[in-house]
Amino acid sequence: MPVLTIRDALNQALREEMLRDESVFLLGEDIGLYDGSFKVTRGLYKEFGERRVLDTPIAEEVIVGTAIGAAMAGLRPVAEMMTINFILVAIDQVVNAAAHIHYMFGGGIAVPMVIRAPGGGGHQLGAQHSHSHENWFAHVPGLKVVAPGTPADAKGMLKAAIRDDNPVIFIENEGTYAVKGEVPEGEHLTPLDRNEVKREGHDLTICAHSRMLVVAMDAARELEQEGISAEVVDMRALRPLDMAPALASVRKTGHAITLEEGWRSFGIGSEIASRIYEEAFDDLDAPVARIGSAEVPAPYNKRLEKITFPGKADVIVTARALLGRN
Amino acid sequence: MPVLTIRDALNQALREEMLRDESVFLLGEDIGLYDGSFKVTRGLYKEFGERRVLDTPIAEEVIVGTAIGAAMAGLRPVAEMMTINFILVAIDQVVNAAAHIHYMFGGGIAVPMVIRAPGGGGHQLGAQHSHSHENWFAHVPGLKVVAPGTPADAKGMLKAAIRDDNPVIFIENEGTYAVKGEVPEGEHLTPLDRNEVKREGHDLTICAHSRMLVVAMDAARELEQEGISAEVVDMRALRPLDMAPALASVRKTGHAITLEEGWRSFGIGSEIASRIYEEAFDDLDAPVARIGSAEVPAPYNKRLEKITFPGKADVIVTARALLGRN
Amino acid sequence: MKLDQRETVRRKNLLADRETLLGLYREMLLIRRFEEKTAQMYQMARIGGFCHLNIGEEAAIVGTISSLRPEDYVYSNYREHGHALAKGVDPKAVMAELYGKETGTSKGRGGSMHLFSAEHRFHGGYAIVGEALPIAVGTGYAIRYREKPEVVMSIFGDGATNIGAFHESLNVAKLWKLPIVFVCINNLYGMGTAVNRASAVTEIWKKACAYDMTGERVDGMDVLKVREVAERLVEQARTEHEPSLLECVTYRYKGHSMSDPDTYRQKDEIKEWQGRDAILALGNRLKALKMLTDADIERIDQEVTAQVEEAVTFAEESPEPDPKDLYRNVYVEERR
Amino acid sequence: MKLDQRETVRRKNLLADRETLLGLYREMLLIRRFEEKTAQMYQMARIGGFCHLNIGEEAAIVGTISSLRPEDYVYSNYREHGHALAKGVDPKAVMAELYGKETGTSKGRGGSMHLFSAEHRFHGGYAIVGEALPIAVGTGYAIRYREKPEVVMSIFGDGATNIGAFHESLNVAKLWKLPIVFVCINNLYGMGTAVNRASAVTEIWKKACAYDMTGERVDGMDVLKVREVAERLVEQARTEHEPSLLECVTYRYKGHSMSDPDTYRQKDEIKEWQGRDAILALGNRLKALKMLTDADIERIDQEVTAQVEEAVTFAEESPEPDPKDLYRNVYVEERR
Ligand SMILES: Cc1ncc(C[n+]2csc(CCOP(=O)(O)OP(=O)(O)O)c2C)c(N)n1
Ligand SMILES: Cc1ncc(C[n+]2csc(CCOP(=O)(O)OP(=O)(O)O)c2C)c(N)n1
Ligand SMILES: [Mg+2]
Ligand SMILES: [Mg+2]
Repeated sequence: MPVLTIRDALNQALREEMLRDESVFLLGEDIGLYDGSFKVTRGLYKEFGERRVLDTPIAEEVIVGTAIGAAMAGLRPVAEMMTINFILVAIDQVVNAAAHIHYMFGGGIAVPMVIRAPGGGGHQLGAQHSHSHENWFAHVPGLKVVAPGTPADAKGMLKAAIRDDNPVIFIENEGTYAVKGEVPEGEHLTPLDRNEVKREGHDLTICAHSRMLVVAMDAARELEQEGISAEVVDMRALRPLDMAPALASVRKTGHAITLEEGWRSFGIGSEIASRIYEEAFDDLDAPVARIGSAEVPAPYNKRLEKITFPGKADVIVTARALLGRN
Repeated sequence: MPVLTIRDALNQALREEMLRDESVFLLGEDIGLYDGSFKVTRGLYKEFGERRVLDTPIAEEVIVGTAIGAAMAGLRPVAEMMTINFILVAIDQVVNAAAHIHYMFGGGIAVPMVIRAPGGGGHQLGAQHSHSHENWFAHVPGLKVVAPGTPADAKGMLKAAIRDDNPVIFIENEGTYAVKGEVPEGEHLTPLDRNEVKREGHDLTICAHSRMLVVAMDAARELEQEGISAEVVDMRALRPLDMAPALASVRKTGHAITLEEGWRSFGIGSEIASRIYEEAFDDLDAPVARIGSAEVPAPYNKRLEKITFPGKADVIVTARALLGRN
Repeated sequence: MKLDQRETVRRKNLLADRETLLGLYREMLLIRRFEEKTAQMYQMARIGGFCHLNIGEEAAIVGTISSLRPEDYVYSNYREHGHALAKGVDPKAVMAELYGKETGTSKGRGGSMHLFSAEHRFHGGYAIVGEALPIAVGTGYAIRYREKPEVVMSIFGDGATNIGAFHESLNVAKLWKLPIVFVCINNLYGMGTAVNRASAVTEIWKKACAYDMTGERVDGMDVLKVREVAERLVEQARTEHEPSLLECVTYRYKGHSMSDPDTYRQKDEIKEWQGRDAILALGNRLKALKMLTDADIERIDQEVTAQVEEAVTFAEESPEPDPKDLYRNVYVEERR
Repeated sequence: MKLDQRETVRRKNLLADRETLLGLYREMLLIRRFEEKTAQMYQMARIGGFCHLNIGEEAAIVGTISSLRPEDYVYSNYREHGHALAKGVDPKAVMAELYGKETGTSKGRGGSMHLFSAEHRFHGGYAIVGEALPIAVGTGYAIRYREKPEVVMSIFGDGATNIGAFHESLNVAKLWKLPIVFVCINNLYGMGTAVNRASAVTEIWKKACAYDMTGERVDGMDVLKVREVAERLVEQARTEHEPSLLECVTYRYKGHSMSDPDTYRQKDEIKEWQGRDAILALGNRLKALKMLTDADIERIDQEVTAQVEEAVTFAEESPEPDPKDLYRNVYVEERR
């Protein structure tokens, strides 16, 4: 199987879907002539032209709105937010419109669209460019929310998202675009509502998504060397939140860590942990350990930033503590 | 002590603070000449004039931005969102600006402001006018978030919020404006970071805020009659989240319910429950029961709406089940 | 005759075209009677939530929407009962929606602020001010994408022209040459706030200058004038892909919503506008032109009133949504 | 002499006022040298994150900001190193911030995009396009509230004029008569997108028409012209509370940010603008006026370069923030 970066896997997914279905088009800031801020759309403007790769002004409300209105007229728009931080100026369109239209109009119309957006911190971009808020979207009925962490899933889920008839928030991460892995060629579709074990283990369960999946895998490899066998569950499907693999895993290991890049309080981990307690209370040997970022607006300074976002070391320390192996 | 509605308690708080401190001013849509959509600002335009009670266009970004910029120049603005739903078009100002400015500018400036906004559903207002998203705000470092449920707290917390040097999201609820209770006169301040037991009991703990506090109190009274003694903890302080009274209560009762008006997944209850598990794991006799609204965009139809939002009956049924008394 | 020629002829001969004139009259009266009944049913608590009436604005609504073809789209706001009716949505389905019934335009899930009909390309009422403009843009883009001879009409209030989404939308509509007519129903107030207390420029049409876009202002109490200008702008959108901003100056006789005490307007002002009532005016004009008699007027009123009664009966008798269906349509179930 | 008279005289005699002219020259050169050094230090990884330079835009920056008084406010965006310097912020503190040091303007927490100085009323760099405009409005409101003779300058790019916050802000600034000068640094591109691919109206000053506001366009490569117009508009804001929109047409010689490959612009275009370099032009002009010699130019350059070197040394030697302070300043601790 070819080995691709996540960046190229996404590019491939976009291209294949555009070739397959003439109703698919892309829109966003500098995705065309400029080839995309992070080059995910590289080459597509040249290949498909400006009708299907639409450069927009800096006007996120109109980017999301255009996607909604085009979807309501039968197209399948894929909007890019240059980074997910900018979706904050368009969040009404996402939540009050895209997410609710199908329901509030009695099922009379569908809004098949995707919003792609890289989130995450760790690049010294400071308080306004380092947060993701995927928990906000995961809270909203009507949205599907996914956050893959491998090239194969990036491709398979983006293709599936484009074909889905619902608005899908597709969360990428600047820090994973260069991550490499095998990617099936051609028709490779990954369900949007299925989480899965990415690494087997029996001592504890680590639940993570997006870039934190990569961190969890790293940590698990290192834990192995000290005799701790960690199972890693990829929580790529955040809404609908598929808990089955995590629950099965916890029933086996009795210990769980949730790991996310965002702030801990009211985060992704609080929901995952609550569900674990609710559905596997008696299997738990200790409370679930939740790891998230320090609850500060991301600082620019490199050292401070480093201790703000969770990393491999945090997972390892937490794992040891959880298993009483300090 | 005088008995006031929450509406009047809020009005009194605004008026007293405006009299006390000339730097306090109000702004929002139809808060002045119109006396406020829900009449919370009634009479203040007449008394203080348009300089201090500023009617704005329908332009929420500029409402929140004006509050921020005025605060940065030394004033103490109190902005009203006609309903909290409209804050979605201004959420970048709230999160990326108001919440982060103090930190990202190295502490060089403060943003002492309040955003008041009624949230909540149950008035057949449909998908775009019935949600509150307080969990979103409670997730964000730099914001303080409060949601009182009694007239005394409404007054005391609003006064404290106005005097606080940080941006405070002050969540009201259309469904509680008419709720009556005793309100201390004059200088009555309620800390923004202190939750408290509003009703004592020993069989189970109900954690609730805003309108759900009223529902919880009702439910507790009814449970009493069937021999179930419920302790009700008011979670009015959502960020910083004061867990002490809830934890103390759960240590005593061994059973907990979280009750919120918003959607359950990734909601307020998931954080509260997670914290209870983490800090009172061994005291819990059963998993925490989380009650929230049905995960649908609020429907208009009255019957559907009624089963969408949680009510007294849900609390009672859940309490019985939790204690094995069905 | 080619399509566009037919259009031109129709426009030129509007005053000679009895059928069209009577159609406009009937349509306006239907909205008036429908809204009067709505108010009554709201007071009887058959209708809930927020409820915003179109009474007084009938000429602006009918003049603009009647210039569209069935395949053209309308995007509207929460004050849209009349907009839906004018676009051809069945009064029965509209009233049933206000009642929250399963037979309503939105299966009772939307209510007064969220009417919808895919069939009539009435693409919905939205309750967040300005929210529907960017969405209308997207439908405009889809029309160009598919090279269809269709038009989008985006309808909103004066108050909505001060919010960011208005600006973003008009800019790209012009930039991308989208077939959109932006219609501002300027009823002089956004809730309790008069235009001059909310907008630096009180003549809304002038805001088009910032996008190098056609802007026009028309007397929104004269359905024929509205229709004339609207036809021209719709044509311009359809054939030249030139968007425009059309301001219809009008007045709502009632409060902002059913719960508005309406203390911010002078009684005289309301009276004055009622004195220019568009329905009465057109009736008189058609009588003067001998196209209509008092008896006709009486008959049309009876027919329209019967239609409204029928809508109420239908709504009354329609079933409520089944609680079992609460979770239906949160997501689209089938893959295409 | 009364204040406003003094202002008028100063304005009239700008070309005779050697001290001011040399000040403008020095200020522009400081920004140029500072930014060149910034680029170098970024490449050496002393500076991280996103980094946007002002090289090429010095005349627009200095011409506008120099027309302010110390008590006036500036709100800016992420391309603001030069804006902070022009407002009087110490180059040492600016460079230290780029280095992320505790001695930086924002204690190293903000970085390149979030410079700040309360003392200089440089009210910050904001990294969300358009975000600072509504905030500038608030400070304008506070000035009127307190009846202070102060002005706010709100600075943003051409790309920012297409976002909703721009529209909302200009509308209320005019409506409430706020003392704000909105300065658009039109460098012809928003990232890789040329103005005509983003904005229906490519002459940004024209957008003022939608608010019945003064709009002006000036050659942003001529610091004296910029200064002249800016002074007038600042005066108008201060004394008449009339806001305005000033477009300075200029060019960034470098890419959008340090990581921009800059493939979307023609080499010739860049060359052409560099040929109109504002610093060189003012130097030549002052030489022609016999106000400056080549030796002076050399000397000023040395002084400015030394200042920049000193800033770098300061930044290099300054301490990093203490990790123990990570949670400091999330909230304001003391009650007043
Ligand atoms: C973003 C937003 N802010 C506030 C409101 C509350 N609101 C609903 S209608 C309205 C007035 C709108 O006035 P206008 O646009 O003139 O339309 P009209 O009601 O007069 O037809 C307001 C303030 C809202 N729905 N959305
Ligand atoms: C709301 C928002 N959308 C997108 C971005 C990403 N972005 C940062 S700068 C920029 C270009 C801005 O162009 P312009 O306003 O002309 O200013 P310039 O950089 O040319 O000085 C973009 C798209 C952002 N920061 N904020
Ligand atoms: Mg209006
Ligand atoms: Mg630019």
